[in-house]
Amino acid sequence: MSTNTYVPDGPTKLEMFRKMALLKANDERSRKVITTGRLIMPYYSYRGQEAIPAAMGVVLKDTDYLCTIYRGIHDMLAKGLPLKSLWAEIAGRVEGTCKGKGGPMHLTDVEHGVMVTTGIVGASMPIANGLAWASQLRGEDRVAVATFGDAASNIGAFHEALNLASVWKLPTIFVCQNNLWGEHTAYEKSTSAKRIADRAAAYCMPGICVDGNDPVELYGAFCEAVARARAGEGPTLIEAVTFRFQGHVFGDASGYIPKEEMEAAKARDPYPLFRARLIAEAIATEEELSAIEAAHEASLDEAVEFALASPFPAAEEACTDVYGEVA
Amino acid sequence: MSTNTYVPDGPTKLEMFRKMALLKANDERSRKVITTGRLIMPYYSYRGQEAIPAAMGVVLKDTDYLCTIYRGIHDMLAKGLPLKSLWAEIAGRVEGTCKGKGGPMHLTDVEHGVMVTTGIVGASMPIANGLAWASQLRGEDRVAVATFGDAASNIGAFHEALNLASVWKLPTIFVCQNNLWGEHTAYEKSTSAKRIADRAAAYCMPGICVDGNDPVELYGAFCEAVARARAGEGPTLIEAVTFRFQGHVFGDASGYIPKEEMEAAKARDPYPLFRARLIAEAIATEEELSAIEAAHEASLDEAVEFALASPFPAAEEACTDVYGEVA
Amino acid sequence: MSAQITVLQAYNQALSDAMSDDDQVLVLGEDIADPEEGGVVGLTKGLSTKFGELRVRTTPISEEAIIGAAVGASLVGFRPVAEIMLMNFTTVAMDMIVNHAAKLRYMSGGQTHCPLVIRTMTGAGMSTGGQHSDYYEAWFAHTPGMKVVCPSTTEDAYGLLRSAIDDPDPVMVVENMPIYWTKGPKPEAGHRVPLGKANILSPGTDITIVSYSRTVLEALGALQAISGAGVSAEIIDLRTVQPWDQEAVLASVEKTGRLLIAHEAVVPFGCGAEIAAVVQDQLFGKLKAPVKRLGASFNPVPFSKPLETAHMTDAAKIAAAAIALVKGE
Amino acid sequence: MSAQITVLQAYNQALSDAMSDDDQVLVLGEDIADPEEGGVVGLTKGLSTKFGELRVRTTPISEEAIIGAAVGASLVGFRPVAEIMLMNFTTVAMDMIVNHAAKLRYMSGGQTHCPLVIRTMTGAGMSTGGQHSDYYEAWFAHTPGMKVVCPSTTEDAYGLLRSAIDDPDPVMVVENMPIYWTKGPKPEAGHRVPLGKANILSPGTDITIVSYSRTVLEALGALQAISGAGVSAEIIDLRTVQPWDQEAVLASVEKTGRLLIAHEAVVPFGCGAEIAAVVQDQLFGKLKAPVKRLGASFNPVPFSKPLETAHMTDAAKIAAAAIALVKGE
Ligand SMILES: Cc1ncc(C[n+]2csc(CCOP(=O)(O)OP(=O)(O)O)c2C)c(N)n1
Ligand SMILES: Cc1ncc(C[n+]2csc(CCOP(=O)(O)OP(=O)(O)O)c2C)c(N)n1
Ligand SMILES: [Mg+2]
Ligand SMILES: [Mg+2]
Repeated sequence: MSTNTYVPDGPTKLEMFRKMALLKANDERSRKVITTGRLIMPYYSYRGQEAIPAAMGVVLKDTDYLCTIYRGIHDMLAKGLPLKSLWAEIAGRVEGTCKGKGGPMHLTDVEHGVMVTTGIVGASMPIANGLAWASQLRGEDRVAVATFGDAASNIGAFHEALNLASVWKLPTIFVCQNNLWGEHTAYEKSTSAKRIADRAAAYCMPGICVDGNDPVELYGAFCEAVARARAGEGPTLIEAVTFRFQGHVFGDASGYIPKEEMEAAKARDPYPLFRARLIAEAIATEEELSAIEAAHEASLDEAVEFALASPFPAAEEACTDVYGEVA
Repeated sequence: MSTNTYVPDGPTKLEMFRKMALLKANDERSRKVITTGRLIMPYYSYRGQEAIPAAMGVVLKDTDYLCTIYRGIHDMLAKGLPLKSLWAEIAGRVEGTCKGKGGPMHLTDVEHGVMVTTGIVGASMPIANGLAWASQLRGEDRVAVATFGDAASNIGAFHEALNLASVWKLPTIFVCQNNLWGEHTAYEKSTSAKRIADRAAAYCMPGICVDGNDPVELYGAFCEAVARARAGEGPTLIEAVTFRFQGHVFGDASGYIPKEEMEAAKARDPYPLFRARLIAEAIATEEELSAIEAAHEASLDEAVEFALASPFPAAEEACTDVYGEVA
Repeated sequence: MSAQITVLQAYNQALSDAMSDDDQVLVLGEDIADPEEGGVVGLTKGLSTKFGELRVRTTPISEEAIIGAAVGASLVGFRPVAEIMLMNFTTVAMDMIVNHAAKLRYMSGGQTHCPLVIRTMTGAGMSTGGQHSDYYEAWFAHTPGMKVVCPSTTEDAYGLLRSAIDDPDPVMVVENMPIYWTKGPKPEAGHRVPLGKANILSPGTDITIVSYSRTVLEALGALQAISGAGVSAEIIDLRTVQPWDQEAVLASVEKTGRLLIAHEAVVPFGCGAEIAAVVQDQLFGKLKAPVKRLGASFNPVPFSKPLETAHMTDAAKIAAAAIALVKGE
Repeated sequence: MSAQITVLQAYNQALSDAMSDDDQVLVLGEDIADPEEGGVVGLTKGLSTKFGELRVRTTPISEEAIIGAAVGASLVGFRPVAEIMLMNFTTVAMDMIVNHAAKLRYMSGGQTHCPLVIRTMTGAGMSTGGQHSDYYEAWFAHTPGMKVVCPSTTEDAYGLLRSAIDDPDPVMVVENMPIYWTKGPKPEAGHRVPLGKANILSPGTDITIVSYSRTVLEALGALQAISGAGVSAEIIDLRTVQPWDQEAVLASVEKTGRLLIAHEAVVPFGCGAEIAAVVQDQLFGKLKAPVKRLGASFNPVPFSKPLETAHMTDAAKIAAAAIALVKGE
């Protein structure tokens, strides 16, 4: 690991905080609105994992591609998906980014490079390769990021995608958000590798394992992987070790996670830690950070209101967008 | 590698030779009979790879399980599949081991533990795990061997099977016959790992790379893996590096393989090398080995004749064996 | 009223009883053991505690490996019940199901066979969107060697799953998720519903309505509107889609002269087509009206609630179609 | 006689012309580049030499990765033509095809779409046994978002593949392997056969025979025996299975009053069922006989030659069925 090569400056750190704050506020707001019954959807909380997309978000450009998963709203927001498009979508409204057809597991926002969101474990990876191939074919320096979970590293698509990316030298970055659980199953019970990053060796691919709660380490890893990809040197596997503070899906009380394990994880909550660090490093004051947080809450108020005021699609819309017009 | 732990004695070496001789003779006879037009089938020659199943065959018991592939007739013969059952099957006759319904890519011979032969790349591995699980459940010491090719190590089933075998500590032995080509494609063009055995690390599984042309080295590797499996210590990945002297399938002239590569490989033909070694080590005389070869030819004469004299199944047989009787 | 349990409990009970009755019965799938709370909906709760984690085994997220393990164990006499959490995830295990489980008896010339069960849940109506609620039963019904059952009640859930476990060949049990929590009579221990036998739920004379899985409940829900329109409908729960009960359906349609088939899968190339094709053939000249089909509209399952509702087959649509067919509109 | 080429050459020519005409067209699959001899049957020979190994790319044996790469590239404007060597191997790529390629237009609310083609070969008759010759077109026809074509001639091979590449949505091109080496007229460069349009090969008045893929040639082969029995058959090559040309089929059957559907897939739950279901509905009361279906017997493809032959749909069976249907036996 050579995270020392890439060290974020103050403004970058602040930008990462800004993203983390947005993601955290959005997650909390989502759960709150679901609890009130005003949103009905399967919701996969990413609380605890905010540092990863925050770092990714400041390193990637709008033109870079992202393929993410059901637990990926943090990834999309960090990549630039507007709050209003998100909220209207998860409310199933016409002003949603997918006109309400996709929902929380299938968001797309081409403008910000959010190309695919999948509900099928492992499926983000082979598709990201295709986007990376496109970039390679066009001689562009765009990279394609696939995010996925630790348990997803046990499915065939992971293996096939990493091997292909390596032999084709694709600018794909595989980002494993290792939250140590896959649904109700503990890491060790399903995953034979000590570290997901160890698996990169099977593809002669660099594998970087970083603290997924430390935006600064993450920033270094993303910079390194992105630089390699943009330089045409091929793919990288990044394992970001973190934790999932909520159940697998909203309504799951995660009773299967030992209390001590959960408590220890929460004690390493990336959000308050990074917040305190910015103040300690005099990058921002308490007031400045509070102002950021308040601004996010205001944006969320607006987005939620916008979404719930947006109309539902007409019933006939169920049958459109199945096929395009033949030229 | 600790092949020193297991060294075959003279009779074992001779037994390995006997198997190699049978496999080689059977391959040559198959191609000859196809050339005469008396057999019509897709035939995947294993010429050059005989040492691997020969060593496997002397280490395994009848009760151990084998799942092999389209290029697997050598594996089956080494495991004990009778020549007559084989030949009647590949001739599509009622006295074939599968009554002519399976053919050369789908032989089964339960009596000798030949459980599955698959034409789908990668599919031997997940099924072998199930047999290994059965053994584990019953507290038996049977092992399950899955054989497959180098290019098969790039398909999802490989990854899923090795991971499952590791987390379940199954007595599965994964035997990769690395002949450096997958159909018309060279190893490096499709496989990102330097060595297939390196991939074992991704599953915290021992990976052994051996010279697939050396029955003695192979014997050591199989003994080690089988001992580990029988002791309940879990799976092993064995990579046996070898070569395929014929085209992928009968009729393919392997024009895509550089001449020098083919010549170099043929210079390492395991058969004459091992034959000479037995004589040099005074384990057998030229005459004794020739007698073995002659006996195999005689058995083949008999098997071919038997097969071609066996009747074809009646047309109505096409629709039987689809479902069993409900009790 | 006799004791009531949920459909989910009926499946759980069937697994538990089957494992007690036969120590060759195994259960495997993601999250299914008790440390993992017996699965995401708790369907397998209690099994691993009762029967041990070697027989009730939580797997990695590796559907090919799951079915592969089931195939292998079944070849030597075990009766594995593999869970593929959602039917959409059968797409990553198709090779093991279609090329292996379904074919090994045949390709081995009868030397081996695969007495395994694949349980999978699905069904629209829960706002899960495009990749979590498809019905693919037609694929498996089109696969020689496979059987497919689609229970709709507590007793069928229990009885069909028990028969599926008894069966010497691979059986897919398609479980509807939205009705897991519907209650019904508690099945007797050991109850069996034979595969391939339909259930006539309400006798009638003007029209036969054939359905299966959750849509059966919609058909029953349509009954009042239908009889309110002066139409007498015979409702048949097919229960098994492969092999389906031609005898029962033909006998009913011979009597009523009209057939409406309703299922949750999309209409084109769905199971309704096969039933229509057979009935128009066998009862040529005896039908009073063309065989009609109802199913989901031909598009992926939409997320947005009004779209999801529009997409689905419900009681109102069934009633309207049945009445129109009889009244000749 | 105009210049003749094989069906295989027609596919090759279509790919070559499409790649020349549009630099967004890509080809990928196992062994397909020229160092690998342009595929196991040489179908893609010459392409990588002409267009480079970045556009014509040999892949590892990783069908999910192959379709995944095609999906990804198609999302940003490329038109990848992915080869899944044999149709049986679609089983390891079903998730990418069904849950992704077919659904992304819909789930994204039309923001993206997947203009990709999946070419795959199959077909019994070459003694390849149970896992190398299945026809699964019914699965994909049942999948909203997918199109499926099944060419039977040089001109259709060329013209349908060109139209498939032009199409804005995922199209599966099912190629029959045994007829690769059959010759026919050399198609004009740029020739297109529109998707969804059937081809009436021989006009007739007593019975309509609908078929596609290799079975069309068997139907043509049956013509002499049929007319010898005094029966006039109209033979329709469906060419596209999804969407299929209802208009042409209905018009023909309205005229002849009888319909026989013949395909290579097994009959139950096959594509013939959908056609039968629609025709009996749309032409209720106008049929002189029930719609009949022919297809492979309901079992895996057997290896042994006489069994393989018995399993398959051939000219003799088509002739017998057609004559019986008209003569009312
Ligand atoms: C192919 C497939 N199998 C099973 C599932 C059900 N499922 C959804 S999320 C999940 C757990 C995934 O765990 P992990 O990859 O660690 O990601 P996390 O949810 O922890 O972020 C499972 C099993 C699925 N969506 N797709
Ligand atoms: C899933 C799947 N994809 C493609 C094929 C076609 N195919 C048959 S053998 C083969 C090459 C396999 O190479 P390798 O694994 O190295 O084994 P070898 O044939 O060299 O023994 C391919 C691509 C197949 N049978 N199954
Ligand atoms: Mg996880
Ligand atoms: Mg090889």
